[in-house]
Amino acid sequence: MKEEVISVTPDTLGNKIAEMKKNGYRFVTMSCVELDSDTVDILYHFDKNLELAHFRLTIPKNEAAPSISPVYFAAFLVENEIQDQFGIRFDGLAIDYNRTLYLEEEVQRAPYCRITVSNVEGSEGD
Amino acid sequence: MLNTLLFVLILGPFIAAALCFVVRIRHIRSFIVLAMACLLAAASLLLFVKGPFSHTPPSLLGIPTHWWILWGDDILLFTMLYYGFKHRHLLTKILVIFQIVCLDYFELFMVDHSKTFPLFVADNLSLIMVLIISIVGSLICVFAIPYMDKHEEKEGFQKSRQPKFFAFLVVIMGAMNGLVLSNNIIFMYMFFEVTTLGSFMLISYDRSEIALRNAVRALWMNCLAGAAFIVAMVCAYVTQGTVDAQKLIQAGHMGGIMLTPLALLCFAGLAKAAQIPFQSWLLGAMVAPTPTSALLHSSTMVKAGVYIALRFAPGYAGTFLSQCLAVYGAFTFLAASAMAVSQSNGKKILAYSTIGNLGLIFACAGINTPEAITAGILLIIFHAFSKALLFLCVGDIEQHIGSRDIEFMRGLYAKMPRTAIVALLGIITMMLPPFGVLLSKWMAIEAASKHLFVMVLLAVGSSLMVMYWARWAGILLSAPYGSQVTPERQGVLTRLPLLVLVGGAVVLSLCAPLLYSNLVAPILSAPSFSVRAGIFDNPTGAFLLYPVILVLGLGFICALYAARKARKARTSGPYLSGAQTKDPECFEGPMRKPVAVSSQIYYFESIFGEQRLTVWFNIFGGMFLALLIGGAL
Amino acid sequence: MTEGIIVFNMTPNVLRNFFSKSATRLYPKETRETFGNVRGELYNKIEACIFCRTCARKCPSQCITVDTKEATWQCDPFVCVYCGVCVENCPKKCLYQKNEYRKPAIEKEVIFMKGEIKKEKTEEDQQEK
Amino acid sequence: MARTIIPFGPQHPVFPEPLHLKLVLEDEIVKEAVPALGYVHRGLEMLADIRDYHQMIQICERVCGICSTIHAQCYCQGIEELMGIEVPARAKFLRVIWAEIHRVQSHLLWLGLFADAFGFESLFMQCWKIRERVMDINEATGGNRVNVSVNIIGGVKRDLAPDMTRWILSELDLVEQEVKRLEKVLLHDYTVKKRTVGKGVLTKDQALELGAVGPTLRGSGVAQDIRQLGYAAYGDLSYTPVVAKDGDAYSRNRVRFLETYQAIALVREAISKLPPGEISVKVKGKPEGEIVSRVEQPRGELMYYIKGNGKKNLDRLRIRTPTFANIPPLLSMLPGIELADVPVIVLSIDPCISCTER
Amino acid sequence: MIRGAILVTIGVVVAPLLGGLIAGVDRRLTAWFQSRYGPPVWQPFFDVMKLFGKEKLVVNGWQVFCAYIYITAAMLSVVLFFLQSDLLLILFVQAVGAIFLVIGAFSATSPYSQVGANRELIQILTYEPLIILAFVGIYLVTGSFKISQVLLQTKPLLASLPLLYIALCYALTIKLRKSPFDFSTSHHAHQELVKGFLTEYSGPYLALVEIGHWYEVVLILGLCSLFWATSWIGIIVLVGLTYLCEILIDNTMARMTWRWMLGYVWTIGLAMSFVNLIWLHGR
Amino acid sequence: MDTIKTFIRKSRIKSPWLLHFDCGSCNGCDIEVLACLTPVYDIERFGIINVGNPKHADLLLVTGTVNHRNKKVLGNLAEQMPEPKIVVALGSCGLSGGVFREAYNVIGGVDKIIPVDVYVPGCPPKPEAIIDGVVTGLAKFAQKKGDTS
Repeated sequence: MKEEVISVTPDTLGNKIAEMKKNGYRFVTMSCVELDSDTVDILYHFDKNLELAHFRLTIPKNEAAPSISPVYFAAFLVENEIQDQFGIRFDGLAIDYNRTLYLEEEVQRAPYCRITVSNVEGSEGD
Repeated sequence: MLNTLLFVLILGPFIAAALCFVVRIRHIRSFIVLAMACLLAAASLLLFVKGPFSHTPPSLLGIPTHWWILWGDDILLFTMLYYGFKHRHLLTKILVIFQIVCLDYFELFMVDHSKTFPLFVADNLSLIMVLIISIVGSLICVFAIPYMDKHEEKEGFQKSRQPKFFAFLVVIMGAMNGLVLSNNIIFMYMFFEVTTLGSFMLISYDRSEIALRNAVRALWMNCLAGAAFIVAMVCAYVTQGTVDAQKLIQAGHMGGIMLTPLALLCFAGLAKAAQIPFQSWLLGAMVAPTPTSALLHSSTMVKAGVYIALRFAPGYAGTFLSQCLAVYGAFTFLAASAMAVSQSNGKKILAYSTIGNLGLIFACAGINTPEAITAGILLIIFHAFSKALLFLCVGDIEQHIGSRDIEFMRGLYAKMPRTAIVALLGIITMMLPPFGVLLSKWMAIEAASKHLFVMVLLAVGSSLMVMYWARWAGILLSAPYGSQVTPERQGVLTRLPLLVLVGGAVVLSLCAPLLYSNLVAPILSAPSFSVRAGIFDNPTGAFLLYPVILVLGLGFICALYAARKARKARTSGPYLSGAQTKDPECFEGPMRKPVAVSSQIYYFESIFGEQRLTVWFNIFGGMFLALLIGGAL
Repeated sequence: MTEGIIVFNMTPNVLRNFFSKSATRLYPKETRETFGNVRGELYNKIEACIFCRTCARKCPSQCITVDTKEATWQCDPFVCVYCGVCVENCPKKCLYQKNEYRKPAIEKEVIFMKGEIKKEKTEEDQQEK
Repeated sequence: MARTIIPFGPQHPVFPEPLHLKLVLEDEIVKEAVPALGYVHRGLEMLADIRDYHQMIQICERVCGICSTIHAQCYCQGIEELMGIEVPARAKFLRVIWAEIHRVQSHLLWLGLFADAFGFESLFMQCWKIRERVMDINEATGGNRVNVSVNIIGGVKRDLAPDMTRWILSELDLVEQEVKRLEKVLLHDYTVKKRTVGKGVLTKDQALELGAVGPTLRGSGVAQDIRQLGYAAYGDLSYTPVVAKDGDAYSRNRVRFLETYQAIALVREAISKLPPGEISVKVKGKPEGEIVSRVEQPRGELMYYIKGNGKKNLDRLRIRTPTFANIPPLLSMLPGIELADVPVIVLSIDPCISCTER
Repeated sequence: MIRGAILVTIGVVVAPLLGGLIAGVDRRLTAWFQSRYGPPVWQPFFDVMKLFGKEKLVVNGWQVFCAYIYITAAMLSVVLFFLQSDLLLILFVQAVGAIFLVIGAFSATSPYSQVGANRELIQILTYEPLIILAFVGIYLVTGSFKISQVLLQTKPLLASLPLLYIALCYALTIKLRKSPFDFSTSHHAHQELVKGFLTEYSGPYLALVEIGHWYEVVLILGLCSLFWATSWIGIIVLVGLTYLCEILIDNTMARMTWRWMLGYVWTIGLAMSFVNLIWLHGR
Repeated sequence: MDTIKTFIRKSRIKSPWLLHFDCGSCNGCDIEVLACLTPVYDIERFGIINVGNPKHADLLLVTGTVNHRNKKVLGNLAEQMPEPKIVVALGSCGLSGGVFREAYNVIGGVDKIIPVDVYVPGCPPKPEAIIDGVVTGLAKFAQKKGDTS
């Protein structure tokens, strides 16, 4: 990435986000990437006057990430999406769809975690 | 014969009341009420068959009638004073003391009781009133028998207060009969006051704080009407030297000086009929059990107000007072209709509708042409039946579903099909052709077409009225998809009054031409319509009653047949944007949760909100009243 | 301000429409020549095909099945997204797209083509299909 | 008191797409609006696992049928940046031309739908009638009315011959002429203003805080446009963002309307400056590393996050579409408005649900 | 008597045909205004016939009942019109139909139908006073509410009732369900309410409602024609121009909201009626 | 009686009312469906109106892939349409899932949920193709049994 990616931990995330908000950054989105069978990266993208800023939060899959939606309401949608797709839980979501934003019962298995759920991959598609 | 009939009609209820009060056994009381109801109805019919009369009954128990009246009045007024003190209400006390002083002075020192004139005079208007009071009122009393048992059961009273309740219920009917038959306005006044006290007792029946407060409000407002009545009597006697109503009416033509008492009488009538600044007492009366409201609204009490206005209408024909009354009545019609739009409480809607319709009758009295008087009288008849019916329906519904809010009447057809249909018919007879209320409204509008302001007010008011009725009617039929209609069980004493009233409302509409030509036309100075083949016709317009009934009736039968046939059709849940769940009344909402659809009708709180409008309407109403009285002085 | 309260601003437009010929192309009666390079229905000149499977590999919707051994080329026109990637990548240029769209169908159908390049195979079993 | 609860969508004639809103109303005033998504969710980011990074172009184009070429452009630019490919100048200009033609098409589409939302049927018809000319340009240049499918990694597939560019210019002149006739209606008509002015107000601060993008953001007075970054050939073209300051539905309408003119002007300028030369370069290698690629879609900022790991399949492809960012602002606009204004306000952010849910 | 029978027949049979034709012409003209080719003018008849051939699908049996009453009342009002009966009576009979349509819509629990019914009531509330006042205007000129009296006039009513005619046109716009007042249902359902109070009517019952609507269109255009009832040319010119204006208005205005309608039509419409009436009264 | 039945049958071809449901399409097909209604194509020539309400519709035009959430909606809509009705599936996605058929939330074409009468291929089909598809469907529509009593 062109811009520097600052690593954060669940503990420091809150402060960093609040700081971004204070500095007038616009929340762009979050991206979640599966690293290996246990951990995922959550990237936070911010923008100010077309300059991007990124944070990287690396957390284990079975741990809940702190939600930033109380600070940036706009994040509730993407956090719900990550809940749906990766099964990562977010604490303190402004509107918690509880893993029903996109998915029905039929696909309740964190489809984007391909490494851990590779054994059920066979049922995909038609 | 006449003596007996008058005795039964006027004093019969008083005796029945005394029996009710004394005999504390439920079944005997029920029997007394039932017997009294039958007797009243029969007597009124007999009286009706006898036709118009003027009559002076012999003195009762050898004491001159005017002594009875004086004592009666004093007992009444002191009772009211007692309640004024008991509830610590200053205004009531002042008004009652004023009345006592005036009345006693008037009766003891002013009136010359030696003048003889018929004490009871009945023309067709009185007879119609007697019929309505005795039949509709009796039906309400019958309905009250099972109703009150359930009511007390629900309220959990320690001791039954039914004796007193039924006593006053029947007393009011007797008083009303007396009022409409009296020719002596002192008699009228006494009966007028009996209804005041009776309504006070009935409204305060539950003895809850709100009931007492509303009862006291009703008391002082009606006392105000009584006070106006007394002043009117005094004025009339001072100017004309008589208390003969007929004479006073004729005297009206002589000009200005007679207007003051007539204006005051109209004022008394307006307050009694809860016209705009006084509407709060009638609305407050809603806290009482349903038979009370039904009785007060349909056949008695408020009808006393319009009766007085109509009775004295020839007296003020063509005067400023008359003009003013017309606009004022139309204004009330509009105002009450507007406020009814913001209501979801079924009884309140009915109350506002009553106020509105009474306003229309006042407007008719004010327009004071034969057409208008016809409209007014017919409206009294049809309104009494439909309104009593609707009140009883709401009462019955309330006892079943536990609410009088129309929002809770959604899907009533599925729960209580019979009552729902009866209520629907009641609503339809209130607003649609070919039924009587609309027929009279048509007459009123045609009669009002020369009065521009009246016309505009009526035009807007009647469409507002259509609005609040139509949605209620719709709600009764709306049933959740797939709900099964459960047959309804109803006691005979509940069903009978409902059926008779609904039958009356429908059949009387069919008989409107007969009613007109046999009853209304004879009292008019000039016939207002020519009636041929069920067509009301005059140069202004024509109402094709029978043809419309015929075609709509055929349509109704076809529609029923088609609806019956459509039972075999495939049913499907309501359209919910494709999101319905297995339960077709729910849709799948966010988070995959089923959400039950619900709908609310619009109350336009921001436009027609009761709180907002009441202030303004009261100011306007007060101004009209001031104009009415002031103009007459 | 005066502009703000003017209604009927649309009137000149609708009147122009009213008095001029409608924009409608009366389609089934009146068809328009398609533009030259429209990506329409996909065909294979099967005699030139070498069954190299490039098209099958490149296809983003995986609608082409090629059997090199059997020398069959099969395309599901109901899956095809008419993107033209196969045509661009075909080494023999035997795939081509017509300018016309495929007609609507009442039944599902599959374009099945059998070529005969090198290996001779029994044809009976294919015919039965 | 019972309130009216309406399921607004998923199938609703005013939305061409399945968006579901649970609306709670009182006298037709919205008290509460909760959206439900997922009716268009396909999971196409996941297809990166089974399709190679070239095939993903076609899939990215089908994220959204209204701005397909811009999706592909964003994706290709991302991959190119990741692999260090320098795209020929002509290709960059061609990309701008197609992107701006798409913007004209999309804005006309939206103006029509917006008119439809407040029940102005003839205006809807008029906008779409004009749009057909733009669709013809698409079909003539790209071979398909919707999926022009010209972007490839390393440039573009198709070139525009001089007579074609002349034809495009003449068609666009006609389009501009017709659009001008609608200016009086869309920007100045009493009924249109009555239905849009002051409806769904989003202040400047709210817009930034809730992460609004594109015309929704510019309608609130923030002059932010990814084209200012000068990607593709935008750096060589004269361009200033269109801004309106009131933040209501009318402002957003105004921004989009004026952007239509601007897009036509940009096409003209790009065609006049179109440099000669190659239109694509050969691509070798596999993408590795991570990148954020942003372009300005008709609806706003489009962001692709691409992570490659040196294989032909991408490790992760994440698409953040403008509507996804505009939904939180939309939710803040809905409470307190009339039911009749719900379609107007929902459409005023130009929602593209298929983008949002992918 | 024979004349009466002929008039009744015209009312019952010819009116819906005329109404359907008007609807077809309306659609064709609208299409032309929108630069479209448009459906054939007899398209409405195809629509209705097709609907009669569809499966019967009901949500609540009362809908069927209400649809039948609606068409009966609409038919009766037209017949009364052709019999040159009382104007107010015609309005009230017409109201029976309108009210039953609303009741039918209320009887289904779909929120769209319910909201549509509420809105329809607001529309009735808005147009009824205007129509009544227009009738009062006619009364003030002719001295009667009877149509037969209107036809005896030698001077077109329009000359003395110009403002009332405009006010009546508001009512006409509402009754024809044309933009900017097509709140409760519309012919081209791209709106917030799907099909409003007609959402739950389908198949043959929708066809009945449609035919009822044709009757109503004929009735209300008939009412318009009274304003120039002195000559056939006058009637045709007046009604034709009015209808053309309605289509034009439909095509050049956005749909407004009912709150706006209530405020606007009541203030402007009632004020105009009132001014006209006072003027007549003062004469 | 027979003439009426014939006329009804004829009317069916002349007046198919359309319900369009976007069942997870990319908008390409939807926009083309809408384009059909607009001046250049103007399918109202054939009496087609976009009614947007299944209870009034004769013709269900489905675009896009079926996924696990909207399959219920699709089923509901089809159920609420009175007979006779026809279902037209549009575009590659509607026919089979198209380019997305291997995505995890995609079930496939429309015919996996409800019977489809006409398939219109294309990505997206041109408005002309949609008109062709509807016309093909109408022939089938007229023959379907309805309540003609």
